[in-house]
Amino acid sequence: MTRIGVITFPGTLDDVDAARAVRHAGRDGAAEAVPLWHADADLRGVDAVIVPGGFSYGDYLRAGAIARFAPVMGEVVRAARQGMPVLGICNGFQILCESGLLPGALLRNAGLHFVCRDQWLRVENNETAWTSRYERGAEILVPLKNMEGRYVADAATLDELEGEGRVVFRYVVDEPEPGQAPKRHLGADSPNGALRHIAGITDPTGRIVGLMPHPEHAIDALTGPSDDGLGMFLSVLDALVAA
Amino acid sequence: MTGGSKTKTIDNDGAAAVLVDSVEHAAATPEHPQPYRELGLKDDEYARIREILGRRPTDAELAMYSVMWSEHCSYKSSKVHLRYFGETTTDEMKAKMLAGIGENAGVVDIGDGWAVTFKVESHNHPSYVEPYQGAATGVGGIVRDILAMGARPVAVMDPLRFGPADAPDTRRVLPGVVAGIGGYGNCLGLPNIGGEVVFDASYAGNPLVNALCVGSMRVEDLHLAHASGTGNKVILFGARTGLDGIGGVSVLASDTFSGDESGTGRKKLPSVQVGDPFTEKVLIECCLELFRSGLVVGIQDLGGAGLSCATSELASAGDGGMRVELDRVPLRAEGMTPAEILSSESQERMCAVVRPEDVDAFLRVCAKWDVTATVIGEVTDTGRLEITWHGETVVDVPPRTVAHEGPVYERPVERPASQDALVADTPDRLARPSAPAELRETLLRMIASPNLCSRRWVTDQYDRYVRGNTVLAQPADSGMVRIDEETGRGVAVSTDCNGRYVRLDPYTGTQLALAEAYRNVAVTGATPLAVTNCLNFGSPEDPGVMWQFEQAVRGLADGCRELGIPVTGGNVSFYNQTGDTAILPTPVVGVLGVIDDVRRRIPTGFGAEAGETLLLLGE
Amino acid sequence: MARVVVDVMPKQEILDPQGQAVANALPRLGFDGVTSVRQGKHFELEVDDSVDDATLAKIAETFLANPVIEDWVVRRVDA
Amino acid sequence: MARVVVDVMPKQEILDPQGQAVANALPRLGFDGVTSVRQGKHFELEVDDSVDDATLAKIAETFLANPVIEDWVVRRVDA
Ligand SMILES: Nc1ncnc2c1ncn2[C@@H]1O[C@H](COP(=O)(O)OP(=O)(O)O)[C@@H](O)[C@H]1O
Repeated sequence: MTRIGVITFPGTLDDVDAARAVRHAGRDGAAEAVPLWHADADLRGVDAVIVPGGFSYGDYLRAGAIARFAPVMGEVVRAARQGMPVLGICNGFQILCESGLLPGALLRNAGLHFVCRDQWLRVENNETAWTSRYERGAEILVPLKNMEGRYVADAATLDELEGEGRVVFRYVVDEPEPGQAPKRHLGADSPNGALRHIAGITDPTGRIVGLMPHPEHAIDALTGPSDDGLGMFLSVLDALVAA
Repeated sequence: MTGGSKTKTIDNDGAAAVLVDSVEHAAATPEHPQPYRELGLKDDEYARIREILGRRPTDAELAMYSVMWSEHCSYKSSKVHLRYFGETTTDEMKAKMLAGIGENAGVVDIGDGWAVTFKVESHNHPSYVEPYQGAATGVGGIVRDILAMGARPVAVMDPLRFGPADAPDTRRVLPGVVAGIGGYGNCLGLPNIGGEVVFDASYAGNPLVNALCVGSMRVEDLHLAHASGTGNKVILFGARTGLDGIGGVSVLASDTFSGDESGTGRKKLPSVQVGDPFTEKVLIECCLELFRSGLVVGIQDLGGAGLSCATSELASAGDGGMRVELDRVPLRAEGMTPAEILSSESQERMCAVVRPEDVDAFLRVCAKWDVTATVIGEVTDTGRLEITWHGETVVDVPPRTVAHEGPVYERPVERPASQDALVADTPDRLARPSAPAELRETLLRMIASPNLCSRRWVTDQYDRYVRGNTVLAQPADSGMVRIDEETGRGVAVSTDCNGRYVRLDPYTGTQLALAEAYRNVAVTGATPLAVTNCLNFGSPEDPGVMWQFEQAVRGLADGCRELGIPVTGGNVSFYNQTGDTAILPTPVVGVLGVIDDVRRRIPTGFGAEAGETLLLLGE
Repeated sequence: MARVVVDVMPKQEILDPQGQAVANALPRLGFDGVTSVRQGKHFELEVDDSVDDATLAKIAETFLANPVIEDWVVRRVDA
Repeated sequence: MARVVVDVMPKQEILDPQGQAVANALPRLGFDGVTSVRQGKHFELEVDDSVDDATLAKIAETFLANPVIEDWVVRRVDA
């Protein structure tokens, strides 16, 4: 059985949701969600790690700034460098950037408010450990909810990301022709001012992925806007079984 | 201190010297003048305290009585009316009620061994002074109330009222309030599943910020606030106690009343508190682990009136008394006096009663969550609440006299003479659109009006997805959350109130609020079970306002009896007025319903499939 | 043209959860000897020479800070 | 015991919507002549005398600021 670790820091919120998403993806008993505690420098033998959303340590200094120093993160960085698949969602993405596993940083939304809405994303890269179940160019609908979601990096880094195909998800943003209505209804304007509308990126190996929107909140149309997010969790199970 | 009396100076761990007005000292200085009026006590109330104690109160006792006997804590003007809720609740209505009025929050049995607790509370005035922090700490307070019942908080809602949308002050208040509710609730990981935004000129200097929280638990995990079992320990845990949110009590240490040069002489302390949602989130998880481990005998949150309230309520609900060593309370500021410590409304604190053999395990759980926890006292069999400060007794009172036996007023009630004219002024004299162009214009004006337009600017700032159990949130008529993932059992909640209807006819207007919330719950497919309320009114000293209040309570209670669901709790907020002008009477009514499988919910809207038949029910 | 700095800090008696979070984290990161941290806001303004000190004080008092919970200091610095 | 101030500012090339929001609001409130505003963080630390400048720089560089997006300045002030 595939074991996927889900980290809980003080202030983590979406750990229950990430664990549920793993259970949904592994319905037939193929996967188990393993709780990991911030203070333990121990990954409990898991095959992959999810750093979930929330407000670790209140996000008081900078989102992710304090969590990156937690004992468990030392192990995550070590394992990631050896090829373990790691997914950072929202606060998890911020933590992966702060800890240097992914380039760039996430700043306060350009609108200065917390934004919670259903957001269309375009899958730009389906060759990562977490996105193989999607078709390239597919558009998926998942919740976005954060205060610090504006992805920034210097121009050289952005060009490198683009050049190597490491932008995994982009916000679908319609910039309508004057006098024309935007094509899509939900989240058609830029939700946070992210540079080049970047919603998620990967490291050069395609095994470490971070994104701001919440695929774990889109696994069942009963409690989310769609079940489009489930593909990410199914993808990693495929990747681990194939390995 | 004036009057040539001697006070003892005690060194507080090497910090600034603090003057301590002990019980002994109070007994010896009966004539010592006390600033009870500045603390909001009337002459006869002060006289009653002296009678209860057989001496003058100490500074610390005076601080306790004054906050606990305030309108906010003692319900002194509303008590006689609120009794009507109890009188009209039949046994049949009580069948599913596990805890009702008088507890921190009402609890109902929703079946399959699940219980749900819910309550609304106001944080109106603080939100006007400091919109962000006022609203944030409003959410924090109601969440702790729910937690103290033994439940996991699972959702919040926020009925809001503001002045005109285009008024400059609304531009200050509204964004701050919304950001504060979002900032706190989002960080706690509680989905916001609904609320209201209403604009009316009467709320211009007095916005209403009501916050509702829903919690769930297994029936057997219900915790009630009581301190029983002599020898059990009292543990204060969570944030440290500081000088913020002390408000009026600072007069006890003000220049005027500590004429002694060495007095701390604090001038003006901020009555605003700053919330720390991260600390609260950790406190929630810590409490839930303590409950699960069976380490809690009784528990109480610290809200308004801080330790004064928690200690006196825990003690009077128990079977004995309580002794507290106040100098053990972890402080954030230097040189705090006992009165200040007892009155501080510092947020994110809880107080638990724990068996002596469980104390170590309790402290271990707190340490795991990095939550500061301190044994501050124990349950006694004396029937008295005794509080010491470095060995000196500064409080020695019968706890019930503080917590429950405060003054009760029968305020004058009078239907205002102007009411007839108001009612006679019907909409009949308004011009009606008739031509299509007029209709079109009216419709456009209506959908663009602040009271009817989209609420997305507000609701987009609230996380409605967290915890993955939200089945309905905006723009649905009720919020709905799944409680049991296996069976799909869940609850729906709606809050409503149209203050203009209530102003016209408080009795029927309140029934309309109840009926609307009831319908909003029913249309989702849930069965209404219980009612909570937040009664926002003007000054109780105005007989016209008291009439509105009395009528509203009667209307709500009679309506509930008619519908067969009980009022399980609520909150009264008086003095909502600007100058002499009261707000529209605003009894916000919340109805909670149960649905045995949320997959069978009925979403809002129609037209999903072609060929649907549209039926109109009712007249 | 002048450069003006405004520092806005939570009042001493007011809880400062942000500063506290930093203070608590430092020893865990191996930095000892920091006994207290308070966190506030730092504004850098470019202002015309026509803007006098009284106006700057008013901007700080009524807008950049909330005097109910915060203190502020205005300082002109050399550009 | 020493008092140390650390100011952390968004790098020049990084968009600062908070500062911009302040700059845009000022004329509406009747304050003219403020041509630019940038907003950052201000930390006040109390540190033991054992904490040297190199350590302070490290605290700022590795923790209080994120050098990808922010610049920082450390200053000792008289207590
Ligand atoms: N302050 C608020 N917080 C959260 N949700 C809100 C708030 N105000 C309105 N809503 C939600 O927005 C939706 C539309 O609100 P409203 O226009 O008041 O609806 P209605 O008039 O049908 O009651 C509802 O789902 C309501 O719960």
